[in-house]
Amino acid sequence: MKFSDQFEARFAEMLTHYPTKRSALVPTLLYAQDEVGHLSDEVIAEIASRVDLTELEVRNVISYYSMLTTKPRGKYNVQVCTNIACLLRGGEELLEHCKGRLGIGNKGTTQDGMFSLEEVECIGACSWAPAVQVNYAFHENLTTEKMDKVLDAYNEEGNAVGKWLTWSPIPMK
Amino acid sequence: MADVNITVDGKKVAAPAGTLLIEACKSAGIEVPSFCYYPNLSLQGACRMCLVKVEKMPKLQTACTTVISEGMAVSTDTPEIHQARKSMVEMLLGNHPLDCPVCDAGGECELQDMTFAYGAAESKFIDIKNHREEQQWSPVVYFDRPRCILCYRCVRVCGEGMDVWALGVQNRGVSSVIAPNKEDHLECEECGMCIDICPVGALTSGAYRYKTRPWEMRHVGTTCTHCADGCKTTLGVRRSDTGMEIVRGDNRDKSGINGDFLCMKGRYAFDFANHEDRLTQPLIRKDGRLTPSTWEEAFELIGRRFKEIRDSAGGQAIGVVGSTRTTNEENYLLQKFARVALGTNNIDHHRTADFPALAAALRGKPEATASMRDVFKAPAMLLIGNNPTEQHPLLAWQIRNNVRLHKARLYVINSEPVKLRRQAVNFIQIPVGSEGNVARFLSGDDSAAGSISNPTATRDAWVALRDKLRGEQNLVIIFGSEIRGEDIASLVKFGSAVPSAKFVCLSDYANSRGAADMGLYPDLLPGYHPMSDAGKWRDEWGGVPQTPGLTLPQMVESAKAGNLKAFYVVGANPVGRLGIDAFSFSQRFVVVQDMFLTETALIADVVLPAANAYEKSGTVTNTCGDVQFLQKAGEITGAKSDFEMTVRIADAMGFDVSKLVPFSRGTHSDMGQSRGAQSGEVDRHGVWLEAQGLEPKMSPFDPTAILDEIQRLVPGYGVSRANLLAGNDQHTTLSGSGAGVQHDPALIAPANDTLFTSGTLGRYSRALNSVMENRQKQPAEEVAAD
Amino acid sequence: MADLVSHPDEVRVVSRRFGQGAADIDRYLQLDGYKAVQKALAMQPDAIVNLVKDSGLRGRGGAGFNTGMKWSFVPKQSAKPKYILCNGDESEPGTCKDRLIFEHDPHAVIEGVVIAGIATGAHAGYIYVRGEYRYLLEIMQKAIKDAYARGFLGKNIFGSGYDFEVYWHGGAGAYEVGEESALMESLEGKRGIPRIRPPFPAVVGLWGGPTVINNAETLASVPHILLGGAEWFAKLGPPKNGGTRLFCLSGHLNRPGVYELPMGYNLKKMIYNVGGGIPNGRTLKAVVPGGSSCPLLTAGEIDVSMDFDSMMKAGSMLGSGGVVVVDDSTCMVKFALRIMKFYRHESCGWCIPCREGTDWLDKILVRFHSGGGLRKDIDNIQYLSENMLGRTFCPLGDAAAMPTISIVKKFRKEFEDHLDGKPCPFEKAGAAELAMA
Amino acid sequence: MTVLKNIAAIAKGMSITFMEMFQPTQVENYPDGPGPLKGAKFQDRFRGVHVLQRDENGLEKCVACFLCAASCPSNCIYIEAAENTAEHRVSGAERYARVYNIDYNRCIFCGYCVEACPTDAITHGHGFEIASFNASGLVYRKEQMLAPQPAHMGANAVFNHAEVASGELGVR
Repeated sequence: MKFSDQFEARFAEMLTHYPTKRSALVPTLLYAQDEVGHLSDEVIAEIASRVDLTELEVRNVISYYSMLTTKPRGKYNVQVCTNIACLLRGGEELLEHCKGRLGIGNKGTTQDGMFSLEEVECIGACSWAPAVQVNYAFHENLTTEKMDKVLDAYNEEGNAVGKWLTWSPIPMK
Repeated sequence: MADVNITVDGKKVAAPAGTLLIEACKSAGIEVPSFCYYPNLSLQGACRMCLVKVEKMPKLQTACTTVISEGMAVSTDTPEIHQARKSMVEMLLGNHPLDCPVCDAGGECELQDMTFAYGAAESKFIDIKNHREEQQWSPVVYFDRPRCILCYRCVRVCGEGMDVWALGVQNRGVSSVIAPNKEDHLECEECGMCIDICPVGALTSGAYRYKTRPWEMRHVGTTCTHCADGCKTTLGVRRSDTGMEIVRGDNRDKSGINGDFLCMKGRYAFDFANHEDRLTQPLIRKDGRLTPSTWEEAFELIGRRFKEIRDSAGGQAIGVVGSTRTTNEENYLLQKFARVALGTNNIDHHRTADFPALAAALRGKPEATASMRDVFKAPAMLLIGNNPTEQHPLLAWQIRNNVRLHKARLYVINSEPVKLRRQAVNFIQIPVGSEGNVARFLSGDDSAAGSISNPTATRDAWVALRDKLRGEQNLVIIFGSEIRGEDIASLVKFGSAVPSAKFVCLSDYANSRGAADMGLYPDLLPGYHPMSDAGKWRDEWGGVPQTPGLTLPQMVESAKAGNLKAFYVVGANPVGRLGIDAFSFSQRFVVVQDMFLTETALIADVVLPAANAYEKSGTVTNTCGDVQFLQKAGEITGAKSDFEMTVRIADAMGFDVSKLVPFSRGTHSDMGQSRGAQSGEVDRHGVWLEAQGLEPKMSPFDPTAILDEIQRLVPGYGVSRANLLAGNDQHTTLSGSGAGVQHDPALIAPANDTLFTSGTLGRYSRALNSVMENRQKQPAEEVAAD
Repeated sequence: MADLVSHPDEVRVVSRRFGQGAADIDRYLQLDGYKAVQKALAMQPDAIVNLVKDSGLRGRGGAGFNTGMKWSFVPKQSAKPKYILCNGDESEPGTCKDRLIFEHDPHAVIEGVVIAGIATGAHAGYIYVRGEYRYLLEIMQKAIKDAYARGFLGKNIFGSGYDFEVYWHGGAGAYEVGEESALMESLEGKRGIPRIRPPFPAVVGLWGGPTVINNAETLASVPHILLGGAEWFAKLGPPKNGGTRLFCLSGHLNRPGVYELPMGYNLKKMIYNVGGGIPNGRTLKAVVPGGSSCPLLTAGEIDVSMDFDSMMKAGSMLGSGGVVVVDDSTCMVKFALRIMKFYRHESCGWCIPCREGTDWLDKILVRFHSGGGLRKDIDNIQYLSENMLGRTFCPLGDAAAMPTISIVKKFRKEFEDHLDGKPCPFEKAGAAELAMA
Repeated sequence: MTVLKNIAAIAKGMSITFMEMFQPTQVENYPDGPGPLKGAKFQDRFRGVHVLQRDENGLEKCVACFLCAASCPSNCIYIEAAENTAEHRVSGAERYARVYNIDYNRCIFCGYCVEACPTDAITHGHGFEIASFNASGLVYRKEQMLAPQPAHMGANAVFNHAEVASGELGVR
């Protein structure tokens, strides 16, 4: 199992943060997911051995956190908030719009593997509702028109990067 | 520790400081309900059933997480609390399927009890219940998620209790689910503790599921017949068209030396008793073929031949092999039969540990053996050799939990990285076969250090360890059969340097210890009494052959040479297990008593179908020397107990059986009263007589008649009969009398059973076989535990 | 990213440096950054604790416990190392204040952590940033790196001989982890299941060591207290409710946004002056005063001062400062349903009332809103919520129950309007409204 | 005078006799009546030989929960349970009764079993002609008590009580 040098550096740094190895588990899993796209059995086995845990332990933790997934997702994970603040300002309509626009349902992924759609709980953009998070990027004060522009932009970017069927890692600053 | 005083529902209660409120209430006879709280497991506070009102606390508190403090005032049945309990049950029942009529737990389900106790009879829930399909996790473990109430008992008992950590919790919220370590199946020790501890019917046993209902069974408390730990087990027995059927094994009342615990074998491997290969009628070899016959014909033939041979060639022309699974009474009777009726000392058994050497070494200090309970209480334990996790599951459980709950110190010295090293404060790996040197080194012979030292365990480390051990109090020294003869003596020598150290010698079969205690040795009488001064035995039996007899290998030689003319094998399989030369017996008269047609039975001239441990009563002694009672569950086949068969053979030989079995002893005076009890009414008088061992023994087939003699003659067995019959374990002392004897260490052949094998018996258990096949299918990964 | 707003009534303390590039350490130093730490290093630990006590600073996470008091519970001597833990797992619906603090003033949080450390004798601190806030985690990582580079962190900080380490830690999406003991579990790499208390974190916390856990906003205000003094800070708000507070105005408002207003600011003014009132000539129906877990206030109840004690009296809570304004085009059944959906999704599943209760309530409300409601359901909703209240393992159960109870009590009529298979009376109006948005 | 009075009395008595002579008979025409019940008539509540019911799919309703056996005061019900498999499905639930015997030597027709049954699997039929010279024949097996396939599955349900009663089900 090969991770990027950046990942390795960050993992090594994180181990120095805590008295116990497993404390680094949650952030490590998230960074690994950013690189691989999802937490495959291979990744789980690798990380389990790195932090001296059984695979069961790691799976228990993964299944608890809603951002961690063991199933492949699209290149751009469109997370639409429909919690109260966004609900009041059209979050649900935005979600419906995305469903229609992308032709997929909640937790679905487009044929070309470009987008997947997810209805999420409050993402902390209440004062700028309705808001959407694409991977880690926030898009706020949206309307259906603005949403289309956002999606178009990502579509272009994705095409530019090309071969999006294979996951390309989310850059780590 | 000074007691803390609290008030519960206006009742004064005193309990040691640090006691949990829920336990304090229990001690005062006030029941506080709970699902997730389980004694000796970590606290959860998850089920919220044990909410009680503690004065000066705004909210209701969970009694299972509250430690009592001086002057605490608690109320456990206010309307508020009742409402709280009711609503908890209501919410649980929201998603819990109402399939009690088919659920295995129905009738002994804690959720049912709670519902009855705390109401919520009519449900407010009208929406669709969440459903998940049932999963099979292993041949013996099934999981039905909808029934699960997430009390996490299974997760904890698997991890904390068994140290296997094969179960976990996944997802969150209402979709939380108990998950096995291999995603869709389990890879574990298959102990079934999770099933036993499940308060509802979420985890069910592959052996028992959908067979019957709890109230339909007779629950017979008896002793497990597999390994030498002697777990107490409750057999669920019910009649079936085939006669009696054992459908379940568990330790229902959580009593005895094993408390909650049972291993794979104890929980599922009773099924050999129902196996269709069981022999049901005697077989006699007629023109080369074993053909069914009648009991009379068989006994007549055996009696005649034995008599002929004894009268013509003398008793030494007959060899007897005893069993390590038959009861003490049967073993005692067998050697008495050999010595008195056949007039031979040619008696031996499958030896799996050197008890005579230990007895000899412990001469003069009879209190120096540890009981299974001592192992759980000891502040420190030393384990040399063996792998209890595989071969002595209960012992391993006791050790683990002693370490976990009492912070006991465990020292492990082994040639393998055994799993118990994970509980050890100090683990040293040594070369295979050098356990003896360890014993010698510990006893002070520093020359032995060389062979066991290595870079990881230097000479100094060994010396340090020895000093540390000498400093321990009440050290329990547990050693496997790797240590024999002289080495045991030196180990005992070391032990005498440690204040009040105790010993456990590990043997392999259910009654290996009993067989040894009952004197199934050619040169030892019961209680390791040397032949040389047969004293009281001669008086008791009227004559005992003086010269020591032949060991099993010697019998084979003698048979080859043609001197041994008859061979009487009781519940043993020397051909299969000890690889003795079958051919050397082919021309001799061989009688075998067994449940199945074993390798040995195949060469026999007469094969008598024997009853197993679940089909007869008697006593057995576990490897620690704890005597326990075997309760007859019922009869499956037409087999007879070995006891009866031996007596019938003696009778057929024209021997006066009353000389063999001292029956018609006891008191006759009040027979009328003993019979006076109406059906269902307890015959108190009869019970009292039995407890005193005074009940009339009217039949020569009554084992208690022999038990009287054992208790009278065999040192250490003078235990309370009342306790024995009540199903309590009684520790016997072990101490040789007269000059001990040294045996050839080569005579000891360890069984090397695993968690899933059990000598010849294991081959006939579907449960064990299915589990082993299942494991072979999977890739050879390590269990999550290790 | 998130755009800033301002209003004359604002009293900028925590938000003083917002929009001034204070994320850059040099800029931060110009805006008298890291002065407070140096001041703290010169003070006696007890003095700092008392100062914070006197300032009347109360936990900004929601419970509103006196911060100085919390610090004083940490034992002086401890065999195990002590820790400071900054709770930046902001997930309460309606709340988006910590986000701005991390984005515009990360060093203030670091400074607060260090001061808390000095006050309690701890030598390590962790800043837990919510997983979704990845860009903020990166800002925080840089800030910490810079601070180390300047010798503000690590061994012998500011040459004082005092050692203090600060580490970042990222979450992965779990509301429950905002609960302090669950936060510790999560930091230790486990499932975010709350711990049994007692023992309390101040005595047995992270890896068994005494631990102080404070909200990011709380810690960000500490430096200002040290510089401005206790009485100045206390004076900003009413008695026992010192200082200012970041209020996140959202929902049906003309000028939603995060405003820093003094404690005890009047809610009505907040909505109509600061927030610019209700758009589209709609009228106010209800207000969520402090994040989704607070009981709602009706239009008639909003003339209250926004501080912990008065809100208690008004039968609600100040909570996390997330003020969500709801106008009369909104279906309160739908609103209650959405809140319950959230708690059902975020319940950790540990205890029965929360796990089963939220699921059950969610099912009823879904059925109810889609026209399948029965009259007895209304009482059942209340019955279930009331039986969850105060009986769960952690406050999440209460958080789910309280708004639900208040909605059923205060808007029972709307529930009854859904009965007898009638469609939701608001669907139409609501849709139109939102199309305009 | 008295003679006349006596004659009158006799005449009155005989008149009743003659009157009754021409009334239609009131007794039921059992056993010469029509139909499988041979003219016998029953109240619906009559508790006769048990019938083990089937569900609309023709599967047995009995899931072998043993509650009837548990509630039976004369302990005359014997059950052996077994697990349904995909290939061999007998009842709707996971478990079914492999053996279900009622010993009519002991049954007192108290109806407790019917009360106890959670799936309405066991009911009282109207069968009553169970007298026999052979007591061992009075232990009825499941097959004897089981209702036939429901009408829409090609059986005439009307007769099942009688068939059960006359034990002909096995015979046919």
